[in-house]
Amino acid sequence: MHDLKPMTPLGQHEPVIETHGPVTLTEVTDTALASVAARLGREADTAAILASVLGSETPAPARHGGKTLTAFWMGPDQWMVEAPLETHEDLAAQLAATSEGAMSVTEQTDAWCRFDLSGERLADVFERLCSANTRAFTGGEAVRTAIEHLGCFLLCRTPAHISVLGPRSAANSLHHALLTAMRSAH
Amino acid sequence: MNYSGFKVIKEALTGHRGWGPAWRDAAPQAEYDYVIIGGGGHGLATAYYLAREFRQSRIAVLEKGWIGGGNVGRNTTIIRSNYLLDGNEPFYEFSLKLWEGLEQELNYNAMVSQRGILNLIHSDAQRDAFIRRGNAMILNGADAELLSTTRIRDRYPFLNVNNARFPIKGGLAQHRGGTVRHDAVAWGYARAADQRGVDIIQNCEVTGFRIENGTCTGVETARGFIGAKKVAACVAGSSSRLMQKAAMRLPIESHVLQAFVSEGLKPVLPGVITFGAGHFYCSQSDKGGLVFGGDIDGYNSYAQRGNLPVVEDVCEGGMAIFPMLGRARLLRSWGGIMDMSMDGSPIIDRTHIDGLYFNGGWCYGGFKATPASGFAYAHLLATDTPHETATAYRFDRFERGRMIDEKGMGNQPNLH
Amino acid sequence: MTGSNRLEGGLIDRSKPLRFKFDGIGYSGFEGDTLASALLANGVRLMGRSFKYHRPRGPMTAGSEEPNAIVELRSGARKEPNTRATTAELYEGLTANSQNRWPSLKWDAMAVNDQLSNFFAAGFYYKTFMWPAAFWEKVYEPIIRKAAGLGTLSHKPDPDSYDKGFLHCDLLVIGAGPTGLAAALTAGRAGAQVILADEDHLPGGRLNAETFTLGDQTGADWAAAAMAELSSMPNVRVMTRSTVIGAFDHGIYGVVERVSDHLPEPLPGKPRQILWRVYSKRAILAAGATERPIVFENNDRPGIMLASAIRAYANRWGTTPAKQVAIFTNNDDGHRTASDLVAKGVEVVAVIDTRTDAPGSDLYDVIAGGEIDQTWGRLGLTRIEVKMPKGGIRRITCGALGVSGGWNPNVHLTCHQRGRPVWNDAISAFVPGDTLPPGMIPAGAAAGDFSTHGALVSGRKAAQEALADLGIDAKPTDLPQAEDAPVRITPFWHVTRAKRAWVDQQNDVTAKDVKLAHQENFVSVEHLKRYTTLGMATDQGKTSNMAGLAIMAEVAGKSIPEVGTTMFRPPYTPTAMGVFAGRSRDETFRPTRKTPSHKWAEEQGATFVEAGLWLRAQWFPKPGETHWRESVDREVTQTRKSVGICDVTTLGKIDVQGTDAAEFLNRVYCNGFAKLAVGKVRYGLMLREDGIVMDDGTAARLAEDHFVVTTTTANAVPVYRHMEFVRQCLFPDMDVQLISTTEAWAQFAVAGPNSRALLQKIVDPEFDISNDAFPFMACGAVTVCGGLRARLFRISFSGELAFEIAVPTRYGDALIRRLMQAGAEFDVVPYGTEALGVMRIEKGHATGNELNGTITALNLGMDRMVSKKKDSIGSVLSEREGLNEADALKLVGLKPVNPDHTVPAGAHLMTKGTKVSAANDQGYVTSACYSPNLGCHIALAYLKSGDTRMGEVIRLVSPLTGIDHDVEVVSAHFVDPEGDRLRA
Amino acid sequence: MLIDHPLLGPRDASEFVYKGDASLINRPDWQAEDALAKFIDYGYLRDNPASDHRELWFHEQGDRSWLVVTRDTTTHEIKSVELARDVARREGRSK
Repeated sequence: MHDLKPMTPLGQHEPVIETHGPVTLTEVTDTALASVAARLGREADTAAILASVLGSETPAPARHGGKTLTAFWMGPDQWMVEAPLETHEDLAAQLAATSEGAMSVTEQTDAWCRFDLSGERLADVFERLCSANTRAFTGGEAVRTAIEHLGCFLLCRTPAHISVLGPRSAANSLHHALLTAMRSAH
Repeated sequence: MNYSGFKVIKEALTGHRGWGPAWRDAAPQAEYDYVIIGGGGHGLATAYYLAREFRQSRIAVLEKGWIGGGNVGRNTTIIRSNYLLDGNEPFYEFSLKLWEGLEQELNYNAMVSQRGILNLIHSDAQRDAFIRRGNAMILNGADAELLSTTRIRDRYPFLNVNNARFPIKGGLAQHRGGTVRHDAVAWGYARAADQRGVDIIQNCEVTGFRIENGTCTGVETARGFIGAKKVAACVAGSSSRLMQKAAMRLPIESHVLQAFVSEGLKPVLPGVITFGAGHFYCSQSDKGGLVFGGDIDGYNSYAQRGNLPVVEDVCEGGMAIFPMLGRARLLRSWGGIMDMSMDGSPIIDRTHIDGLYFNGGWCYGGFKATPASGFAYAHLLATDTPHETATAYRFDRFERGRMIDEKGMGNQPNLH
Repeated sequence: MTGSNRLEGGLIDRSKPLRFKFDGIGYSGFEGDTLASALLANGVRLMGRSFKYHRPRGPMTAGSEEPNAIVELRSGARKEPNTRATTAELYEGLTANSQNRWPSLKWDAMAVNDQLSNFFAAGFYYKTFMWPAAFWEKVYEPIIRKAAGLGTLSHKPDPDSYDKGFLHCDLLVIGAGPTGLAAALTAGRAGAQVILADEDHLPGGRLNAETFTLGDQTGADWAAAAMAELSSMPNVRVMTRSTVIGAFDHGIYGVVERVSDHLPEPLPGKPRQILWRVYSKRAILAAGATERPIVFENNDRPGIMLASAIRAYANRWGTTPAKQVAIFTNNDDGHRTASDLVAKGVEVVAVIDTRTDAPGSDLYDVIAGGEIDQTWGRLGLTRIEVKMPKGGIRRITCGALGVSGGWNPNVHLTCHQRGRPVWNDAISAFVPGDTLPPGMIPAGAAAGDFSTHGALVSGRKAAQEALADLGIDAKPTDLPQAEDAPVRITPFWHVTRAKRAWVDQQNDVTAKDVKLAHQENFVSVEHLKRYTTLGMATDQGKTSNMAGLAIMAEVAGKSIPEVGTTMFRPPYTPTAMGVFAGRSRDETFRPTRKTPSHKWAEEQGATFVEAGLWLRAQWFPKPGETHWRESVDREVTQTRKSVGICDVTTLGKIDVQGTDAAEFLNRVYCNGFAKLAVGKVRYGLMLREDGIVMDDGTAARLAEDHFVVTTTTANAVPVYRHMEFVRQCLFPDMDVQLISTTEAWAQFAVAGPNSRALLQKIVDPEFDISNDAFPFMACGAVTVCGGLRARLFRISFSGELAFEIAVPTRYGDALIRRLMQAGAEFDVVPYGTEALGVMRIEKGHATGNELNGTITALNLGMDRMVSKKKDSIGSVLSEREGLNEADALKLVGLKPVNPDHTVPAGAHLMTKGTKVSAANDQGYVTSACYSPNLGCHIALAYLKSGDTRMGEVIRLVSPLTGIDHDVEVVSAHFVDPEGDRLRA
Repeated sequence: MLIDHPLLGPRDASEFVYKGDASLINRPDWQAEDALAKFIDYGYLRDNPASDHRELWFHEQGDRSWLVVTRDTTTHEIKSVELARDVARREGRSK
């Protein structure tokens, strides 16, 4: 086992947690990500493999979900799979091993930073950040949109718990934007 | 009637009864030597130079609405000749020289104001590119000066030199650049052309071309057929719509460019500043309004209006370098239709139809070109050869691979 | 202190007195006051000066359409020029100053312009100031500029923050007057998602300014009750202090919420204002109407106001501009003001009604068929002279004159998508036309329905209509009994014999100016506006356009609609530029992207440079180094001598997979990729379809069906977009999948003769990276530091033996530390972008400066890479003659003849012996640096026929920077042209 | 503007990047007799109508789909939105 010490997207060795009013902002670093895209003509196979990985149906456009693992829709015939990093450090390789040539798998774990907002009245915060109609979120939504010039995913786990995935290199900018919106809203 | 300070005083003392129409409302005649389609700045300038410089007569300008109602009346009034490429720089420098003598020539004060234009530099690569440009300007007889950050700070103490996301590392100045009262350009040319016998015919839309055996013999209009030995299209913004009537497809897309003006403020900006990295440029009018703009909206449009994202983008740029602007108010926005060409440069050329000529594709830079465009187009119409500063503005440059692409964006009009 | 003109009643809170200052003098008002109402209550009518003639001006209105009473609000960095006193809410300690006057508001030296106004008629400046030509910039213009303008900017950064946001609704109701409230109640009760926005802090619109009742309640009480109900509905969002500034495409509205403008300063963390982008399915325009003035002699004195404004000041703010008030009207609404004032105990000295059949009154004197002939009062109205219907003049002493010329529906937002309003004779006004923004329904006074009853019914009906479109059935709301007076108006626009009568009061456009414009053939409404500046004031013509049109119609012998309508454009009211920028300012103007080694580089004291959005280490100064060149030279020298490390994470990385991946790369690169072996990397040149170079980079084949493509830092996004275009639009049935992996991997270049030795200490021993096992252009997956997955590429930008090693980004920081530690024995150096640049110039590698969007493969000397045996983007159009000139520019190297000289980028090249001119231009320098290896400056340049001119001495000129000396044309490969080092 | 994405519903146009006329899908055959002339026409000449215009938009801040949007350039009214890939296949680019 290597002894290299990982750094969080915000440049720390421990995730950053901040609370303002009813909302808590948590940097999340314990999730592995891998994208899965169906090969041409293998769309059904890919959906089936993914369904078995997730233990549930493959998420429809703009949705996320899953039981054993979770995934969200990224684009036509393309999904991002989420898994606990501790057990799935090399998620992409694990998925590729099951792909039977039906799908292209790409490691995405460190392509993204992730901030979870939890608490009450999250829509008051998100309406200051992006055009997604977060007030209508009920859980299971996955929307890719722009936040302060950054392309981000919004994953609504429950209306009181929404994850934001943004480009890792801009984690500080995204974090600043989220905090500013929290202070403005509450 | 000659305009002068003396005349203004005399009229003031006698109740302003002596001022006549700035131009006649002419009725169309059956035939002209030259019919110019489009009563904008370029069309009126073309008519003026045809009559004055090339001693031509029997000239009509046909305007579908009111003269000066198109892009000459809806731009940010900037004049400059800070171009890079050989195909462009001599032409725009020629234009700047014409601006410098324009008011005396036209006997009309268009407020040609050479308070300078400054392009800000934010990176070493940009400095290299601006040095190349400044050298090209000087080699072509224009003026250019490289300014240090210190000089810029002295001149514009309120600029956010250090704190902006893209620090200011210098600037390329052209001191002869500046602004002109845009409407006055159309009116001044109209008045001067009218005095030389040009018929300016408003509310006369061209509905078609009469083309017989490959030769254009005149135009169908809302006010009947008008014959012409030479028909000169000059309707940038509507070029494709017009030339479609002659079954021509053009290397042009129409895009909307928004521009903005603030409420009147006491003088704060002496000249024009452009902040390329932030899509923002700004000057201050003599009335006190900050006149500013940025990128085109970026999609094909004839609607003469834009949308919020670009307004926001432009103001973000403004706030980044002038953080005091937060408390100035945006008073009015407007939109013009730009003939965005495939290489960002214009066309002044004959068409494949005898007797039919074309001037268009000015992108968002047509205003500063007004005098030279009129002059060069008149030259082409009168002599059937291109003016020496406009030889590159040909239709066939795309098939020949001789694009004039200042920005290096290729054949995607919305990126120029 | 209670102001001298304070009346009883009103919606102000007399238990909360507030102190404020205007022009340095202290006053007091009450919570609920505006600056204008509080000043009027204190007997102050003079609040400003006009633009051109510096005439004294007081408030004309009681709302956002105010053209006259504009002031500089606040002080210091928060100074806010041109603020309407009529909408500025009073707060404790408010300070305001008058503007556009010197030395004082009462004694303004520039008022001399007024005496000279005959010389300053419309368009006078177009006719003079032309001689001598040089005087314009030096003499005339500076005087004009100094005299012009209104308020002054602070010249300090705006200290407040701004926000942006996005809201979604079924129905946006614009305006919370009776129409808007009825609409919102109807839609809210039906369960629709409703946003109700009003520019005032107190919803109710005119209901707060009127005395009539709705059912058994006052208008204000009914509005408050309606608001209470709406506020309790979870599906309704009520937004006060929120102006709908524009109607944009597809039901999107811009709404500016003034969160903190009524406070001394914003609360911590809160913005001053928020720009909301509202996505609505339907919108009801319930923006009401604005009263318009009548134009007559000297109609601009402080104290001469719109009658409805005087009524509003009396009823809502409990104040009056004067104790004796006269009214001038052409319609019944003027009488309403008179009777309300009488009820408040204000003396109404006369109602001058231009109609000969004016209704009589026993409360006040009515002069039917009368006209105002003249007014008096230097800094405020003292007297009017009325031309009596049967002849003769009657002088009337009064301190205020309420003018009522009829009402204009607020159609502005209906015009934002180029809709044109239409004329309605019944109310003598323009009403919304039928080319409305899709989804917008005008209602109430905005649609020309002027009675309160009409407004309520119209609002309800509009809501039902809008919701029916969305499939929501809205039950009719019970509405109270309300006033339902008919509009009785006889159009009267101006007193024709007036000599100096103001049409646009802020810009000093007079009726005579309109006539002069006509005389000079500026007849169309657009010409009129531009020639006279009519309607270009900060009220955007709200108080002036109609009269201007009417006068032009009269002199042109046309009807008003024949003359035309002016276009209304966003924003509805002038809007702070800061709010359009939102949070994107200063350091957060654009996001900052940081490399994985950023923190480590900071610890090393690195200097950073912006590369697009990225911050990259530019160089790493060592103690004692005083000039950047010392650091850079050391980094270059040490790398070439031993080993250096550079963070190259910023290069774009695109994962390309699929059975057609190789064929796909064949299409996007001009050179071939089909035969590239697994485990190998190849340089690729990407053209645009027009044959010009788009980007270059490498493609590494990790598996038969898997490549990783790199792009330049600047082009990562456009290249990905382009590849998706090729994939989805041009070859939709190729089996290829793309995804960006730029951020997933931290990538470091390890370059120099000792790079392998260093990496052998890092890469786990089971991976053989010897020259035989892992030759130049090899690639593969490895593990490092005892098992961390990594990718290793044997590629070189520096020209040295070099590798690029990539690990998951979170380990980038640890890896650079480990590499530096492991490299200590080799005296490893980190190097920044400057040293990177020096080494690539020494090696002749093109980058952004060379790939400037006008360059072909031929210019780069890579024309043979453009395969003609396959279809690739750009290959056909690169055959055009202009892209294949005999004397085409070629990439060359340059060395100064005198080794002390520089070879600066941006300089142009001339053949020796020719004149320095554009005609003789032979090319230009793209990149330059000092080469510590060659001991002199070197450069890359494009030179005509450069490849055949090696050894030629040419002239390098940069007149801009004062350089003119000789340079020698050499190969662009200054260092190791044979490439022995990188294969070592 | 709002673009009604066929998979995602209405999305703000600011999430998209515009390219131009959807005729750019119809890239000429590089081996055709008159390939150069056809590529010049393809690359440079546009109908540029003041009416319905078929155009390409890339959902850069979204699902990375290229879309063909039919939009009236005089009113900005959007008449239809399709995945460009479907259009390309329908127009015979599958070979």
